[in-house]
Amino acid sequence: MTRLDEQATNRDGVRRTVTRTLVVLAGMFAFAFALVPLYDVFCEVTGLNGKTSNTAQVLVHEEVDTSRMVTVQFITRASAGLPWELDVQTRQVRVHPGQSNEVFFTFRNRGGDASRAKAVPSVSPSEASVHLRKLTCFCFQEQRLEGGERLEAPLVFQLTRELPADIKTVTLVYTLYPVQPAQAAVSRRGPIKEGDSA
Amino acid sequence: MASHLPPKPTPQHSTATAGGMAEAEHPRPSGLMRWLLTTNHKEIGSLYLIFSLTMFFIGGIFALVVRAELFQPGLQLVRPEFFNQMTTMHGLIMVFGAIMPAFVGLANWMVPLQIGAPDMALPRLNNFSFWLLPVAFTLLLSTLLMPGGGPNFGWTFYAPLSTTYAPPSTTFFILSLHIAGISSILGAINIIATILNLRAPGMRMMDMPLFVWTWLITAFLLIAVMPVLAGVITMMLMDINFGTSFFNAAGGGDPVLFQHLFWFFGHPEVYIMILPAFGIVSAIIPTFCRKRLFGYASMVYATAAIAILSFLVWAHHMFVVGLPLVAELFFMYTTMLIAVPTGVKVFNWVATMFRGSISFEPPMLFALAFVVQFTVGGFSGLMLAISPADFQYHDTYFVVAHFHYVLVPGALFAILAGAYYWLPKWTGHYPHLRLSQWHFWLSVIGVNLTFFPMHFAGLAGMPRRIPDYALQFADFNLASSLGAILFGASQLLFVLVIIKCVRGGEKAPARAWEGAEDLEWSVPSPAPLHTFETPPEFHPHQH
Amino acid sequence: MRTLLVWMAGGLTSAALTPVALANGWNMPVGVTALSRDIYSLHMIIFWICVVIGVIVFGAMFYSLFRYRHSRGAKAATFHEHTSVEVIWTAIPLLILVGMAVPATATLKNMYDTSEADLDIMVTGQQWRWRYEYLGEDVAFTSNLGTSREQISGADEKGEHYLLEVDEPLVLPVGQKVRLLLTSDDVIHSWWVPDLAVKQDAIPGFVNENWVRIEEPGIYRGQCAELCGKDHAFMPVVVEAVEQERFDEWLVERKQAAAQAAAGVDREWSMEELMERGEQVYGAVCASCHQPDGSGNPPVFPALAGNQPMLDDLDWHVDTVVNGVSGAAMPAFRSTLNAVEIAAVVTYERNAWGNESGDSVQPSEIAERLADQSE
Amino acid sequence: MWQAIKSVLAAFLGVQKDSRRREDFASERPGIFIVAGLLVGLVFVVLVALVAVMAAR
Repeated sequence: MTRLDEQATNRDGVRRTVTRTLVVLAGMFAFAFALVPLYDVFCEVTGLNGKTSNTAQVLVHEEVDTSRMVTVQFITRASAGLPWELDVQTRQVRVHPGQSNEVFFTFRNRGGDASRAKAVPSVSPSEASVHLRKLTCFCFQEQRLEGGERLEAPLVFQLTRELPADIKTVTLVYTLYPVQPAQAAVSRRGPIKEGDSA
Repeated sequence: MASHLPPKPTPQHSTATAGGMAEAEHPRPSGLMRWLLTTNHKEIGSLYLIFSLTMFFIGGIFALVVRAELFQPGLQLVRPEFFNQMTTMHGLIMVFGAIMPAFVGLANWMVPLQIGAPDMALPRLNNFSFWLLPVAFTLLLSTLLMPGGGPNFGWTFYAPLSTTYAPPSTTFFILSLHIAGISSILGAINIIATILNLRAPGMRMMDMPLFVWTWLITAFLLIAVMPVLAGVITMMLMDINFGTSFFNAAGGGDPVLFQHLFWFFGHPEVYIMILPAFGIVSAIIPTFCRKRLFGYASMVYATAAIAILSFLVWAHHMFVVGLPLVAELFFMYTTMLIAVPTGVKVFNWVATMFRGSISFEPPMLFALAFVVQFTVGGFSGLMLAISPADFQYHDTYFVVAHFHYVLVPGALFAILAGAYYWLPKWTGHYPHLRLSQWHFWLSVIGVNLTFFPMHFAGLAGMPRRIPDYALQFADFNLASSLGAILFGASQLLFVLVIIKCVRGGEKAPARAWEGAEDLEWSVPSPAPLHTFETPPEFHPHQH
Repeated sequence: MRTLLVWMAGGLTSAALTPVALANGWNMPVGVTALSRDIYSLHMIIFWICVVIGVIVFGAMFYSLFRYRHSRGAKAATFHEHTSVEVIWTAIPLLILVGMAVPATATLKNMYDTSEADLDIMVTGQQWRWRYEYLGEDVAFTSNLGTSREQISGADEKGEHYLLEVDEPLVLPVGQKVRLLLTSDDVIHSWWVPDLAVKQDAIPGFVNENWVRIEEPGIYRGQCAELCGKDHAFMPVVVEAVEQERFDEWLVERKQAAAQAAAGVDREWSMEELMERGEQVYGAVCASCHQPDGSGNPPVFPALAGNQPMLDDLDWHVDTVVNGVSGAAMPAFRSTLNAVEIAAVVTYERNAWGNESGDSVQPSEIAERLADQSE
Repeated sequence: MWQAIKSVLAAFLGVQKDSRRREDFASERPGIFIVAGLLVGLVFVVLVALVAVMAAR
């Protein structure tokens, strides 16, 4: 091999290496963004962060497990910057897994003007969130209330029979957040695809 | 082992220059333009090293502001909001401005010399990736003067403190981190291309010195995780400026997602800052033991194993965010497993010393101190891996002690060891022996006085990142602050050593250290601007 | 070899210091719960494992450094690998780690078992205070830093529990399993009491849980452990553990006190009364951001002194205090302060530091607003 | 492929016969080692995860 040949091999080699690393680089950048939906899916499957499904689920037709009772607590909070109140009519219910239940929540806009808000749910312990199926929930969409308006909205839910036996209390917290016009326009999350809801 | 490898067919060289990448033909500009436009790996290496030393002192001054405020309980010198900017800036500058560029600088200087290449594979890109750094850090430092101050959310910039609740300058912080990240990526590409393509004929992968090996693996880590960091800060930028809600619970996002993404980058980043240090120490210890490195192959494998495991342990930084039990267990187990390859490295270094012929020149002193103190940092790392105990350690000064042990008497000492080891090659003179020894001993005392008491402060219950603390932590903090002043001041000796070494001193021969065997010692000291234009003859035995 | 001797001396000194390190105040507290003792023993086991490994490895290293010195004429051996030795020193640490993982796993499972709690407490982090709600008991209050500004600045002498004292501690019954539900109104905080071995992040929009069963009555102090902004150092956690009967009494007292505080709502308050009460409230909840002199810290915390838009619009002012500002550090005080306090602080802000609006807001007006809200 | 997997497993432990290593590094097909590495890595992750799930019960 002459010196020129070697130079040529080197240059080809360098070009090949650079191309490959650039491909990996682009791949990893895309991967970082892919991690966001992947995380959502992962959370939905495992209940990692205690979020619940964003769309209505179907009641699983199964027998009610009368052998045990689970306490479901409801906590409501309203965040800063919103003259709204969110209250739950029943703070705590005792249910059998498999049984479907209805609980009513009250929204009240105490401000003078119309505004919009959305209730964001969180379940603790997070493992329970995959076993909490919501058939109807005000949390699926944002609410718009005129100044002084009041709204009663139901939550219909079911705890599946697969709920681990060591979970005896499930706490469901709703935090009411204001929806800013800008945020609504460019929100990253449209309705999340619901793969396993049926 | 490597010596038994069948030699590659060695190409014949008919003419002088072989690399073909050096650009000696053009007349070289002089003065400032020479440095601005240089594409020579040695000059760029020097630029990186000088830049990193400058950043080390700036970051050090920030650390001293922090330590001065913590000297006594009570608020004396700075307001809490400025204190938070100081801790944040100290972290960012030391990680991205001092340690990483120092390693890139050493790689620029030494990788071509150690593999017998005439220059880096992509010299012009090399120049560009260096000059991005001063831009990035000027921008980062300028945020301190902006209304609302600079970044004040810690170097881990957890959302939503760094998004919804961040000062207005955060957009500039993101921009500067993007630029620094691009610089790291370009540097990594260049190093990979150089190592894979420009080795001296006859040098196989398993013949490469360990510094080259560890840097190759580090560069792959950089390629893999810097884009993730870029992705995370881009999402932050969008949350702040474009109304998205990646990390904002109000819009359906999740602040914990930020931590997962950040540490998916952040944990490999930790190894980016320590693997090249392993390489440096693995070069120095055999030299001054006059004995080949014990277990070369297992060193390479252990480095690779650490690199791979580093992608599987990220959530051990998040044991108290409320992970499910299974996740806690998974990350606890993988984290404990990392101790195995790390232990192998330490055992190999000790076995290299066993039945060697050991002398204690300044590079060796720093390398030995590295082994001991890095291992201390490793021990506290092992303790932190135990998830239940981490509920007590997390976010306390115990953690601060741990990662400073790994990074200061660890990574930084390895960089200093490397500097003392290669200074004769860079300048042609040995560093002043007495001054070097003073520098070493004062640094060792200072660093341990600074960081050892932090273990106790953390265990006793002192959280990190606080400008004021309860009275029972006062003694520990007093000791730490005194140690920090000693350590900071003794680094001025290092500058003195370098200046003296550049200007004169005992002349060094090509093989400056008796037991040194890698290729860089076959070129004259100081190394001429252009080396290995004819590929050297490589005898596979040399590391 | 003088260098070496110094090394050895250093090693010996640190070894000699180890027992000191185990003395009180230098080590992790043993704590007052079964879990905190388990965690403490895990901590000590792994610590001693590290010490033993360290003694062996550093012993071998310093022996080599001493025995095989070049200056003593040592000749280097030529070996550079030894498969069986390498296998052994890979396998032994692996076994130690497996041995360590077993008790750690058991403790962790125990920590995660929050079932069958006797009492549920909702803990909410706010910049920079903690809010506690006793679920099902109708008792809720905010716990602020109790240390005075003068102590922090050095004008006053620092007290024994400097920075670890609050105006109202979390009171818990001993012997009961208390479940803590943690969340945050703004940024991430972390609720930590070393003696209880509970540290858990409070994350906005999400709920975490942890539990504690305290065995001994006493006062246990801790701090926020996650950087949460400027006053991260100034939001301590204080837990007062009392016997069950005392706890029941306390609950009753607490409810009475809340009723009393709300009692003044109906009467007319004079300007002086409002200003006096307002100054107290301002000092406790507002001054850390808006500064005692109302100068604020723009752009994050606006100045209140001379803030013309605020002075021009009373309704907006009240609304901001009651409902807070979304996505900013200003929390909603509707659930933290009662009507008297809100009326007083708004009045104070409109008439202090050279603000001369002359407006005063009566508690009854605020009460109307709030009642409307929570009827 | 089986050979490659065995070599990767040996690399995980950091111990390998000289002769075997010489053969591996003489191999002209690095791709197979990368695939084997990914495969063994995946198995490793699943294994640790399984242990964690079992332990959590």
